[in-house]
Amino acid sequence: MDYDLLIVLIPTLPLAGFLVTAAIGRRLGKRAHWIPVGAVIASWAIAMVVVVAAVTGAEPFGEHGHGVALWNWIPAGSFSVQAGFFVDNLAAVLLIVVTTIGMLVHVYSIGYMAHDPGYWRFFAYLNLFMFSMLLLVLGDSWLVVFVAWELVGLCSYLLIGFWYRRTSAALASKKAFIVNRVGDVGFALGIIAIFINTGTLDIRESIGLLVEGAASLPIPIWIVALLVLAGAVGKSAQFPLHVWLPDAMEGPTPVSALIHAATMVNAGVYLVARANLIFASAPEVMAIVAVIGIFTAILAASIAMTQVDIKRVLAYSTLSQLGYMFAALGVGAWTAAIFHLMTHGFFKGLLFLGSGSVIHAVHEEQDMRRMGGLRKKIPQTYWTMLIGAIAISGIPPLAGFFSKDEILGEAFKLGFTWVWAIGIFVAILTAFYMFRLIGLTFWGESRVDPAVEPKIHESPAVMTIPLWLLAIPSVVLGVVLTWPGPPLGPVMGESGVGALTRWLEPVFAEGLELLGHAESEFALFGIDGALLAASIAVAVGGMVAAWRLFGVEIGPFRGRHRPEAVRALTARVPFLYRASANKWWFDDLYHLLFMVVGGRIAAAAWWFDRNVVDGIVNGIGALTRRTGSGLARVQTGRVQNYALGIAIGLIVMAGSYFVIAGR
Amino acid sequence: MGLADSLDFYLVVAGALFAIGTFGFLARRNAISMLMSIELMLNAVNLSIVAFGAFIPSLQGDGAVIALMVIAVAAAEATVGLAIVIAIYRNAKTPLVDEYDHMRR
Amino acid sequence: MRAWLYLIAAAIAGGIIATPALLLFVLGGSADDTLLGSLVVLMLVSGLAVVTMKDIIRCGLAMIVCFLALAGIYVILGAPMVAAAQVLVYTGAISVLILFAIMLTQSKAAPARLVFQTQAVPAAIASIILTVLISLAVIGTGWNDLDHRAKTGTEALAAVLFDQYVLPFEVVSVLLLAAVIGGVFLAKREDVREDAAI
Amino acid sequence: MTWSDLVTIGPFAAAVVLAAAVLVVDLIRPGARGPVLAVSLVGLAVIALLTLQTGSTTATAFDGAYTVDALTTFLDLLFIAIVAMTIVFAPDYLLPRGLPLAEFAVVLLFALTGAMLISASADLLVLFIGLELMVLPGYMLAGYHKGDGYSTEGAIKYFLLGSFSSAIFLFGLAFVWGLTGTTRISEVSDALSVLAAGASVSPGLALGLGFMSTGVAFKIAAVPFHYWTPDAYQGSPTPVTGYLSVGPKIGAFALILRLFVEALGPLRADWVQIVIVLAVLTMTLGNLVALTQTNVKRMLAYSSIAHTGYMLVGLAAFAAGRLEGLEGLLYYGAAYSFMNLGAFAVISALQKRAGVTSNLETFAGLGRREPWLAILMTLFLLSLTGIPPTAGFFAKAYVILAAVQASQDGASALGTLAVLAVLNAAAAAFYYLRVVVYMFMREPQSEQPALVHGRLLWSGLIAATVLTILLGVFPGPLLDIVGEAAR
Amino acid sequence: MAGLPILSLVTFLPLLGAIVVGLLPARYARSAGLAAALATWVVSLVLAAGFSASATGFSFVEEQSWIPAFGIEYKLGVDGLSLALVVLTTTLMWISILASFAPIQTRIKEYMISFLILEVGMIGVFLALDTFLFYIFWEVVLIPMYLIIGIWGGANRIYATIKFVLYTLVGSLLMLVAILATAFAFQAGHGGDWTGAFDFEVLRQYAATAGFGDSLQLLAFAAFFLAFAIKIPMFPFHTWLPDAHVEAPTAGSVILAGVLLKLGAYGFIRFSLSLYPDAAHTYAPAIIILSLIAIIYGAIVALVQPDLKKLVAYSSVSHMGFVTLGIFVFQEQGLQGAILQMVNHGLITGALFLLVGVIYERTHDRTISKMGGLAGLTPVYASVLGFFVFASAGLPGLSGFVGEFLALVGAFAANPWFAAVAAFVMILGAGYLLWMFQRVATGEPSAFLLGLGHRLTDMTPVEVLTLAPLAALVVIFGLLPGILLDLIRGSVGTSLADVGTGQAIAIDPVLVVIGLGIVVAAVVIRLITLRSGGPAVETPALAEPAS
Repeated sequence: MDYDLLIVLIPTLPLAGFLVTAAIGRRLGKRAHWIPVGAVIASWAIAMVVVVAAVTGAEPFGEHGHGVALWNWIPAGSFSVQAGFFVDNLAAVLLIVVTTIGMLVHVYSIGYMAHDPGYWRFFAYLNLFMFSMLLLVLGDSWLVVFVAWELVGLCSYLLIGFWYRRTSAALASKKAFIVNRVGDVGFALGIIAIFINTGTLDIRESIGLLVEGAASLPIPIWIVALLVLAGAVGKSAQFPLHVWLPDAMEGPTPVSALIHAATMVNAGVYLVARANLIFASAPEVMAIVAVIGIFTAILAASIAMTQVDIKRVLAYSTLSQLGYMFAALGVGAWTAAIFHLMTHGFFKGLLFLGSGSVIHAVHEEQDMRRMGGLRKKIPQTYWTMLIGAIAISGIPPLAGFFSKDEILGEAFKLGFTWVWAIGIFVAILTAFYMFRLIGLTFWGESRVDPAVEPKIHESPAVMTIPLWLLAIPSVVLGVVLTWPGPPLGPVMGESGVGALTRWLEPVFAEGLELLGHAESEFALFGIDGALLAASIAVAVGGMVAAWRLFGVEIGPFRGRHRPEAVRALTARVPFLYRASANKWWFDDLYHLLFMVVGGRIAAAAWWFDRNVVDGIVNGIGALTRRTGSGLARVQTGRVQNYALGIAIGLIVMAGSYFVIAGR
Repeated sequence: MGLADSLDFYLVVAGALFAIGTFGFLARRNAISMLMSIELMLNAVNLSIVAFGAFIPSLQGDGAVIALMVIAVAAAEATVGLAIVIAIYRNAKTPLVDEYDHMRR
Repeated sequence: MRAWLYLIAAAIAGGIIATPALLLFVLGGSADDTLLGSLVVLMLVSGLAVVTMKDIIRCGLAMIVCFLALAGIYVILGAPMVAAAQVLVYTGAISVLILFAIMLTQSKAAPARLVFQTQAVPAAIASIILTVLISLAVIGTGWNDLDHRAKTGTEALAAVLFDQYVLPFEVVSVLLLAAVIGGVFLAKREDVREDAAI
Repeated sequence: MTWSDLVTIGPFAAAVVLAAAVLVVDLIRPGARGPVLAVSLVGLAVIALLTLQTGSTTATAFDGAYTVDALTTFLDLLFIAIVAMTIVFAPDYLLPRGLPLAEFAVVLLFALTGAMLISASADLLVLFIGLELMVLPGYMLAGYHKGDGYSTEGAIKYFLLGSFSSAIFLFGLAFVWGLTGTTRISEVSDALSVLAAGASVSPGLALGLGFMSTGVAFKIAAVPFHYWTPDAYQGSPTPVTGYLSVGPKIGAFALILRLFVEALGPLRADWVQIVIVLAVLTMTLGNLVALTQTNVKRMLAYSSIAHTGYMLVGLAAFAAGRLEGLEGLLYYGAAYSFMNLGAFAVISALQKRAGVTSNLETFAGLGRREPWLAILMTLFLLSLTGIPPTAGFFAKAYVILAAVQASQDGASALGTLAVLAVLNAAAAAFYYLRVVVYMFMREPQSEQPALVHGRLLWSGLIAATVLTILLGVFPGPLLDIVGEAAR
Repeated sequence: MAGLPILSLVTFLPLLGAIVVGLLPARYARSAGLAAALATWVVSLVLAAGFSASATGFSFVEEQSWIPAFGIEYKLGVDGLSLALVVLTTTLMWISILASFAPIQTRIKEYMISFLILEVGMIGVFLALDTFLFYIFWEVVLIPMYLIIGIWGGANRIYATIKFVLYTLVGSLLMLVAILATAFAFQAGHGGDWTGAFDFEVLRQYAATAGFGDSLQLLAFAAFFLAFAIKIPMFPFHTWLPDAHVEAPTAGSVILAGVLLKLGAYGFIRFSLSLYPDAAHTYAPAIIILSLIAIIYGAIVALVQPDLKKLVAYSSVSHMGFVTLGIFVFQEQGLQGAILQMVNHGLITGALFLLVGVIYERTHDRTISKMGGLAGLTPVYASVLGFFVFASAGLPGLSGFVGEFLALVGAFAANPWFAAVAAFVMILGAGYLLWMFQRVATGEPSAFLLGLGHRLTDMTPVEVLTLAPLAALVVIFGLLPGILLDLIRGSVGTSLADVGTGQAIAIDPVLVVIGLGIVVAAVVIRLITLRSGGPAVETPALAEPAS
């Protein structure tokens, strides 16, 4: 089987879908979705074939993957960029997430966007995004990755601002792009630094050269690592560049699910994992990664507690989960990070699509204070979202539990106790705000606008089916990927560890050596057991706390929403409450710094341009003319004055001749 | 030796006359006075030329000839000048040159 | 009554001219020196009169005096031909021409008004400086001259004129012709359309 | 005087005869302009041929008072061209104002004789008389529109100051005679080289130099002896202005070539410094004041002052030891004559309708009313600015090249001069282009019917245009000529 | 193509066209002008087809003695660099002539003639191999543009056009002095023989072997620099540009930004580097600093422009900063990036000016604050605008990116801080472009636009036709920059060989301090004057002010 062709097809199909739809979509009207959706499904199928081949190490992939060279993109002398794709197990794992969720979101959108005038445009953009994201995953040259990096940014811009008539959407999209650009600058410089250091832009080759020559590089490797990290931080919305993601919720919900939960925001994590060797050879930067990650995690979680917009809660939860992943990357638990990336991709995608279904049901209402009691009205959405919530809260045996616990466990075992401690605390918050969300949305009595109340209805199958399809992995994925023994073991090949670990082993082995991380044996009745218990405990704790305040209606558990208690609680910690509600004032701070002050500076520069730079130019002109008119005064029109002038000239002339002759 | 035999004397006198003419030209307002001043200057020059002719060996005779030429030239100038004066007097109705200042700057 | 004034004026003038002459004579200068001295004084004084006197007609007359004195000096310088030409051309032609022009252009108002330009003082200073400059230059220069004046006889003159200077001599005639033609055109009254535009 | 003498001065004599002939023609057929034009133009052509014929060989006549060499030929031809063009441009302006053409032509031809005499004179007395013969007609021409206050005012200013400067010049000349004891240029320079070889220049000589420089500087309208120029140019009838701005100027430069370059050649080191100073003052003041003018004739007067400055740059470069300077000067003279005459021809064409001023407003919307005139005017102005590919550009480049060379020979002042020259050129662009602005970018205040211009005028304009472009695009031939003339 | 003087043909074909236009009655002016431009375009394409990238030195050289007295020749020749720019010129030329069909209604004949003569000058500049000839073409460019701005320009056109001409003249005239000085230095070095004193190739050889004297190099380079820096324009010689752009008619702006600004950069690469290598190295750090200032400063100032054209104009200053930066780091990538940036800037900025023109045709207004919601009213226009906005913001995959990135690589090699500062513009650029796009295209339609009613139509087919080729090229050069890179490889190699590859440049921190000092001073002064009521400037908004 010609894998090269297949690999090339994976991204090109969506691209073709985009081009065709962009060209003729307008005329297709309501049928516009067929081509894009078809393209994505096809590319999913192919991707799966490739993935299986890759993870089973079939030829030509083998241990370390297989590359496809296309054309020499930039043949600038020594600086030559080979456009090409590369699939190894890491890429394969990402392929699973991207194509699967992408496909489901496409299907879901058929229903969700059904009544939107920009129907065709939406699908075109989605396809373009799929292409860019797949390019990002598959690119084998830093510059190709950078291209994809910017393209996904573009798509994000286009999709956030999809409803361009809404100024808020336009502003949000612009904010997203520019904030991302901040990170991209770092990334670009990092790429250049890599080129200066190694003279190549091929990812594997350059990393190899960097690591072996780490001691003697023109540009120290930690700088390279930092610059690359900047890109990752921007794309994955980590502190301090986290401000764009919540606003990005202005986009249609499928977009939030696909781009801002499941795929694009993971690019940062993917990038760091790709460059794990670079980071491994710059331990201090690793520490920074960990700090950034865990800080973002707690920051976002704290904000999520008080948000009332259902999508913003999810957005902040995404931030905080990404924070987990970065923390994992920081401590060197790369496999765990990728693991969480996968599971989170699925259940967060599920949650977002669910919230979309809710919003759809209550007619574009996003404020949870005007929801409640929807459990009966939209049961399928309710159940799927409940699954998602449990998954993210880390209740075994759902997916979230495994991945999150692995991160925390690894952190603890690798000696990053502080990361673990904070992580545990964040876990409480996570469970809390998730069930706050569930409670406010589905349980208790309805607070929905009476006018809308009667019209509430469950979403069509085209939307609910994807929900269920996402719910399944949210439940089982954790087990599947970590289960060592039968029945899964044989399928995935025998060995003590879970499938994912084994897949990623070739990718991360070298890095782990560099870090000196030994693969510790799993001890259920030892340290791991304790950690397990701890995570479960905090998850349950958070859940219960939420139930006490916001009510619960699962089988035996019954409780009702107690606003007064909530008010009492917030009254107890007024500062924390306001801080959380105002997102710790980051937006205001940035607005002051960059918009107000920056605007002033720009205005000053312009003033300088008009009055100083141009002023000098015009000044010279004016001066010349004034001198001219001054000299013109000599021309009095009276002969005698002229004659006197001549006489004086004569005297001076004769005098100067005397002087000259005298010498 | 006496004054009559010193070239310098004649030249200084010529210079003085020339200066007088210059003064007149600069100071008088009447067109014709200015004309006369110029004549004075030309005569000053003539004086010096003739003096040279008398004292510089190689200019023996030449001086006189040159002087004659200069006289002729002066005559020509005077003719033209007076003609112009008359012409402008017809237009401006005044012989005072410093009132012909319609063109300036 | 006026006649008296003229007489007094003449007396003063004569005195001015006579004194230096007498002085020279007393100091034992040659006859030439004496004559020259008085002529020079006469010339300069009348020259000054030309540029300073109020009534322009008198200026004209003073100019004639000045030119005659100059002619005298020419004679002393041994250039009788030039002297003759001087008398003929200047006193004969140019001065008369100028006097006519004066007659033609004297509007009654003119003499009444200020004679001197406002810049008379700077003019005076300038001309004084000029005199000084010239004198210095003259005195500072060693002229490779004989200490006696050479007389130029008529035939010598003619020889030079028609040998070396034949071309200028002829050209001068052209010059005069041109001057006459132009002068006539400009001076003759015609009714040409007034056109204030430039 | 011998027959060979007559042959040698043939062109000059012919010019005199022509002047007389035109006079006679006018006596026979008073006021008829056809014959006058025919006679004078044909005559000029004949003279040109004569000049070429005699100019082929260098010869001297009147025992060294008159000499014909390549320089003479070049200058004479230039003068003849200038006069011919002036005569061609004149009728359209004179006739509507009831001014006779015959006297105009005659006087102009006398001026021509004077200029030719200058260019050929090997004797300082001849030089002086030639100068007078050139400028006296100039005075008359300036006042030619005798009924017009401005014309006569310009004339009397020109005349008074002119004769004042002549007197000064002559005084200086007298001193030179006295010191060298001769009037023959060659002998003068020999005597001076002896003097210069010896101790420092004697005060008398210095005085003479001073007076002569002043006189000459006045004739070429160099600052600070330029005062007469704006008034005389503005006042004179436009065709006359055109002539005055080139004829006497080139003549005066011819005088400089004969007097300073040849006779006073040995004293170069002394007068070059004066020339440099004059050049700077002249360029700068001319341009700066021109910036503020609203009357195009007056503006062009100031611009002509500036151009004098550029030519002086060439002279300075020559004095600093670069023959290219002299070539540049001659080239500049030729180029300048044609473009400037062209520009003034356009103005006088516009003033065909009596009462039309030469203020900028006259040019408003000319691009609409008379596109061809406007385009030609633009060409001449661009050439005056020095925009390639026009004669003006190449001329400027030439003198600047000479200056640069001289500066690299060590006369560093010349380098500064070159830079100043180009900066001046840039400033000059402002006022030249302002006319273009009026012609193409402003609407006319009053919509007047377009004038019909004589075929003669057009032919003259075309000639000027062709020359202006040719000298810019194919400078080769003229370069050889000036190269020949310069040595 | 043997024997056929194709370079002269491509150079003077427009002149022929101009004459034809002049002779034909005015109603044919449009079609004749377009025909001439298209013909020239075709010829230039034929030339490109016949050109072999592998050829070293110049191809199709035409040599004809012109002014033997000074060894001045009529010499044309083409190499990769000039070929690229010539084709860019011919392409933009017919596009802008096509784009002026509707807008230009008065004196269409003169308009076409000016444009065609302008084309002669521009092509000539790129092809001339004789410094004197080069100068002549250089000046020939001036006058038509002067007329184009002055006659068909906006309200304040006369001020703008005079400023443009005078500013340019000051520089170019000094360049003339430098050219003559160089020629003479050569002649003096060859025993007074003028032969080849203006021949670029000979001079190059001389510079490479004997080399010109230091003082001459320093002075001549300075003179050339002034001329080119004004044309590009580099900070602080840029202030004529906004005025000229704002007043010029659309097509004028297109050519101005698309080609005229390139003349300066071309001059740097062709003449300054090859003839005065030592001086180039001496001046390089200063020039790099100026370029960096231009890059950042231009972007910052663009941020607050209330007028669409001014915004694009200042963005040109910023973009051209990359060109000079790339040139003067003397690195292969830098130079390649600079050249790519020249071409791409020509395409993208040209397109942006066309787009501004399109909207101006309908609204007769360019004030950003009056726009809004065009995406809803004129979707095609909005999307095309968006496309070029992102192209200009250097989105990878479009042509703008490659040039900038290569320039950055070169700069990084010289000194990482250069790249760091320059890369900062990725943010600012996105800032002013997206902010502009957001204010113009998104949100609810503004009252002003709604007031236009049916007059606010979407793009006409002709307008699409003018922009489609540019968009296509932007994509092609974005995906296959190799086309250009292969073309210019030879030129880049020679220029670098002449000037010598640059070493890492250390910048004296004092300079940096001074620079920052100036900026701070400006800000302070501004803030002071702000209190005394300076003109209110719209400050950008990333997000709605936080609640």
